[in-house]
Amino acid sequence: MSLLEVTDVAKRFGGVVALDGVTMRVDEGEILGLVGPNGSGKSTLINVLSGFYAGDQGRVDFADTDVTSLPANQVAALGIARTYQIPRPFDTMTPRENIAVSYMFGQHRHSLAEAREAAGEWLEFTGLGDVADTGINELTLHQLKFLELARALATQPSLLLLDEVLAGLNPSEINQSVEMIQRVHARGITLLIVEHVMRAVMALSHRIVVLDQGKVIVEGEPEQVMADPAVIRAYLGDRGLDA
Amino acid sequence: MRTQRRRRYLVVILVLALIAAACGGDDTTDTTDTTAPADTETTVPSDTETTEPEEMEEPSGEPIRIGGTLALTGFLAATGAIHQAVGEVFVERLNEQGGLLGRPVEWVLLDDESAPDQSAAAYERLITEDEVDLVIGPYGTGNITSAMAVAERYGYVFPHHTASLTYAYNYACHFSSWSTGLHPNITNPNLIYDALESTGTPPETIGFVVNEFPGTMFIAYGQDGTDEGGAVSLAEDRGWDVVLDLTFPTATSDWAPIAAQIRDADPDFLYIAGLGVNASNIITAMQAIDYSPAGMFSQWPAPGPLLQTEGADGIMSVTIFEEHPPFTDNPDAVEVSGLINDALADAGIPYTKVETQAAASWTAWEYLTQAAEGAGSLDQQAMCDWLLENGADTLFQGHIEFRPDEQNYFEDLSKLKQVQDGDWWVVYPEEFAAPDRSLIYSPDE
Amino acid sequence: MDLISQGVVSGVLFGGLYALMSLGLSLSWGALKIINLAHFSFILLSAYIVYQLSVSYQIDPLLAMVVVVPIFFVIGALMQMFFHAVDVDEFKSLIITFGIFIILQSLIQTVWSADFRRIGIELNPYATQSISFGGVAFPVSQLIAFVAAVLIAVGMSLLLSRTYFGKAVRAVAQDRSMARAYGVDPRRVAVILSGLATSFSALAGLFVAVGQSIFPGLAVGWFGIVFSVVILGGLGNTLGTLTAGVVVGVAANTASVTWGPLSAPLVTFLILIAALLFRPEGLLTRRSVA
Amino acid sequence: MNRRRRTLLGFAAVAVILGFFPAVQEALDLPTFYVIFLFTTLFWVAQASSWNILTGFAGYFSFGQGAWYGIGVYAVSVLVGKHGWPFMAALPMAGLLAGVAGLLLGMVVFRLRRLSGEIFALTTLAIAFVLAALARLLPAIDGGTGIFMTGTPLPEFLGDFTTAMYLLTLVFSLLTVMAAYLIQDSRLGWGLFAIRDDEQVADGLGVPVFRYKMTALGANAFFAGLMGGLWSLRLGFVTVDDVFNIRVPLFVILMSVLGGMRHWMGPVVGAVIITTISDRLNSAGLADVSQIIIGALLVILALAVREGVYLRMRDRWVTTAAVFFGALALVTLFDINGSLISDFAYAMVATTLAMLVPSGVWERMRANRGGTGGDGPPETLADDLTEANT
Repeated sequence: MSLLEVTDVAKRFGGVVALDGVTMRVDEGEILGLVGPNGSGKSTLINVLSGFYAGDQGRVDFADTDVTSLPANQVAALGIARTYQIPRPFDTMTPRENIAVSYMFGQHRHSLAEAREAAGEWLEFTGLGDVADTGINELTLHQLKFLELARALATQPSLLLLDEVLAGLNPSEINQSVEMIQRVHARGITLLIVEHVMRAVMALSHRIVVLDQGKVIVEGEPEQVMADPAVIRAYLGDRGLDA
Repeated sequence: MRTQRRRRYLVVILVLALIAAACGGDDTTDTTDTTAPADTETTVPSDTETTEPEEMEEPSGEPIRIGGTLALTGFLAATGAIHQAVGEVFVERLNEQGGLLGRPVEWVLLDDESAPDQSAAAYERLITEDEVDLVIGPYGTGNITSAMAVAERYGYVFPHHTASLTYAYNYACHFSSWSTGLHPNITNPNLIYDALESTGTPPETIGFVVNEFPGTMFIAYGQDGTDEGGAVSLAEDRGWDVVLDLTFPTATSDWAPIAAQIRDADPDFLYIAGLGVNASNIITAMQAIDYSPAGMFSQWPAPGPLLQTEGADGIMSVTIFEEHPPFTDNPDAVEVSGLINDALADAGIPYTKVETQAAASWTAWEYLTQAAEGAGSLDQQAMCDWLLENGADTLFQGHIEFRPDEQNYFEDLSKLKQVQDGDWWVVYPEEFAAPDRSLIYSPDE
Repeated sequence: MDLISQGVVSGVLFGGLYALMSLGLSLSWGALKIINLAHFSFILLSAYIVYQLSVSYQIDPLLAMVVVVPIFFVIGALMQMFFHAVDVDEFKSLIITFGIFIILQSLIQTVWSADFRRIGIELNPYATQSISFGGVAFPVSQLIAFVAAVLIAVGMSLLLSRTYFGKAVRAVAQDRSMARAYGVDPRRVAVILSGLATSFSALAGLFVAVGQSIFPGLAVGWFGIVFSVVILGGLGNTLGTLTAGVVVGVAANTASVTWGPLSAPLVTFLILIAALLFRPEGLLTRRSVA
Repeated sequence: MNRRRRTLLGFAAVAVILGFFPAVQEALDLPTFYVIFLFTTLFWVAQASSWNILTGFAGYFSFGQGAWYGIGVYAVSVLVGKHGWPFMAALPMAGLLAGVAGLLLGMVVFRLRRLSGEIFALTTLAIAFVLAALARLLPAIDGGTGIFMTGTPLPEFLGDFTTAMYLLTLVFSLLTVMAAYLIQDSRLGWGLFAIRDDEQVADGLGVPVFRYKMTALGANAFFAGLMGGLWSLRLGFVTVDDVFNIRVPLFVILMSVLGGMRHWMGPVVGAVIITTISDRLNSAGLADVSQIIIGALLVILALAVREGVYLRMRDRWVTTAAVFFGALALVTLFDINGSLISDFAYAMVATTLAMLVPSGVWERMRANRGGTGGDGPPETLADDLTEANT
């Protein structure tokens, strides 16, 4: 059954139409890949789902609750967590503190005391144990991306929105991350991943939704989606078909 | 990286500067604020000749320490500086003339930053930590009020120069040296109105612009809550038509609208219940729109700027002393005025003549020293009683008898002064008027 | 009627002075991200220098312009270099310039004493001259200040919108690194701009010295009005600042003549709060430098 | 024994020790001024701590301290001076009115998404101006005549005026500091830190940003107002110019920046150092110099010690203790200046200067000396968290 229902959601910025009546769903326990060329509205959709933007029309239901007009923190409290394409850690805090804070809030409230073990656990999980108490400025991009992930996981979400976790990583780091994402999924967390790295998306996703110019153009199994002419057109323009 | 290093150097330099400043501070400690006898010998050049020093035996023994604060910084500092200069002259001269009770005198002066709570704290320290022998009041109504509360708590005789809210002070041993009387809100306006009527052509219409400052509000509208006096109602009592009554905020920067309203009302006489440079700013603004009223009075102006203000000629104000006969008939007054003029000049204060502020300041010091000499001791109660018993003989204001039944105030000794030919002259009452000077006022032309 | 029209005229003219006092702050804040509280003591310092020149060397206060403007250009430039030497964000700049403000204030008091100063009548004919049309008078000094404000505001907005320097400034204002990519040296641009901004405050100081008595306490009194004008005008938007100055001037004046002087500050600051809450980007919808 | 209980016991201890100070002062007959000096310091400790709850914890820079303080002062002055309320009845109103005013402001400004940090700062500045203008305009508040508070009776059992002022200031400042501590050592505090670092991310992690910011602003205004109400007695004669000026906002900023805005102890340390030093400079007749030094301090600190001296002191506790007590011993031994306060002032100056040594230099020195003092970059509050439950 579906965990997240997106019905006819639209979002305009001034004249620009970022989302134009998007309707899609994320099923409980699946990994859904959200792909599309630049400016197709993927990030906007993530922002709408996580409650940062209020959609101009349409409705979003999560676990049978209408979350359309909820502020981000209430959406988070219901169990939707997200990461940021460009890592945004709390830079006056150590990684441990970063994670502890999100554990205190997130889906369930926890005390400062409980936050500590939890932090340890997620540091462990993402392999950040040895940088746990250093300054943020000493972390590599790779580590920062993992911190993003750890912080999102610490909110104990039932749905996790991953916004280009792989962007800017080298092949070996990508493999590491892919394997990590699978482990996250193994913990029973439903995932919606926005990605450019097709190889990874194909490997991870059970289903793929293709977004173009704010519309869902195709939805389905990875292979069939990738074979779809509309998708090829969207990515390569018409030339793609002749080739 | 480079900014890193640069920053480090910068920090080091600034730190050194800080240390320097701090240390520099400590050295000057004993010299800046206290006129210790040790250095008076060295710092007594020419003045000594004028004041027959040979009669004076050097003061000796433990110095008597007189504590007080003044607004050396903050929004009252302009006038605070005058009181500082005068006080230094007084103490220096006192030491030259044998000190107090034969002992040298030190003035422990602190800055209250124009803040009443600072003032209160400072007096607490002066009395309980520095254990000064005597205290003298600060400048500014708020500061005087909070300082007086402290003085009262420790039973110190409390002479003060310039507290405008006379009705508020009930301490048995406070002595105001600003001879406004207990009811300046009645006596002050009446002085001016009598003067105007003495010209035979009193105004028919009068306008008021009032600085929203406790002292000036008190003069203009009488005591808060009571309906006694106040310049406005007293003018009405004389049947004059009050055509304008404006209150402006203390921190006014744009005077044009006030000037415009004055021009619009066009009173025969303009009563500016203002302070500092209010009057000169208002006059400038009126000039800027081609207007000058037939006559003007300004309550407590800084005298200097008005002389530099075009269109201020003929403006009146109140004073208790001016540097001309009959006030200067007493040679000592002349000599002291000279000393004060120099001191004010040295302090970089542009207008160096002795008038209300300086005179009141000097008088307060006289209260204190005469009380000590009179009582023959530094016992506060004895000093207080002696003052209440004998009053004080002051250089600038003559003999003063304090009236316990009037909260130690006495008659209003204010005189009316006027700017004529680019200088201030007392013009009323006649017996105090400067030689061949008289009030110039005629609303008709 | 006569009263109101005079009120409006004085308001417009005085608005010019307000604008002049605000332009520098608006520019350095909008374009350089420096909230320069020292700006206020710069205005005061310049006023004192003009006063001193007139007293010591009988220099006509308006001529003093040729002395103070360059001096303060240099001061502004140096200050910006200092800020570069120690990279600052807005918050830091606020604290640091607050420190500089305090230091300058007490230095001014040490040098000129806390007492009131005023340029003598004979040297300062401008204070009280005025031209009058049908019962409404136009004070000369304010007229000059107003003209100066207009010239600077228009000049700067042309400079910023039409010239290469202007492009450079906008580039710097939006994104330092991008500016560098376009081959602009953000530092030189910033230094020049800061110099200009400070020299405007010098000019403002000059007209303050001409128009009224000066004393150290004056500077603090300017905070409210100047910030109102800067915010109303929109950060870095010189034309906006001019308009805002006039709006505030007229509002305060008309309020003062209709409800009495006590209402003027209230009206001014209510306008400010309204602006802060509903138009933080400034009165004019024109895009500002920032 | 856990950290919180330890700290709270510490508060109790401080309360007891300070509570008995007036008695001690009587017994040893130390100058009464020491009592006054102490409660002046406590007043600033409370002001700075309350300001820091909003600005230091939540990162919203506020010039509003003067406004909240002013509301407190006038609430009490009007109720007592004009309506004859007993002081102790009026005092709570000072805190409540200021708190409500703070919440009202928050309701407006925190709803506006586009409101950037410095716009918030200027709004708080403007609020102070408006309140001043109102107080001038309305005779019901002031109307320019000022209000006399001298001779306001205080409850008998508190002893004479000075002792009473001292005890009241002590109680309220301890409450303020404890509030700051409890906030920092809780979800609320960490939520605020998150907001300070990146409000949107905090929001996305489930931090109830609006409610938390309101709480911080409300607490700030409440405690500032309460202290203001108390201080109306200190002013004696209350006027708009004395109450609504930049002194209070200036000093709380300075104190918190000096001490450090990221830890509840920062403003406390800052307030103690500033009040002591400026008091002594002033008593040395160096008011003007003290202004210049304060200005210089602001500049230096903003550049050199971002995290404030407290976190450095904690990080370099060995040096701190050594320098402080060393200097104290020296000045007392050679009796450079009779007064106890002066001795402390010297010690504090020495310690502060020691803290000004830039971290980089410090790390190297420590490396050479094979390490003294704590560990980790002073920026982190790590041990607060790690010890939170040990």
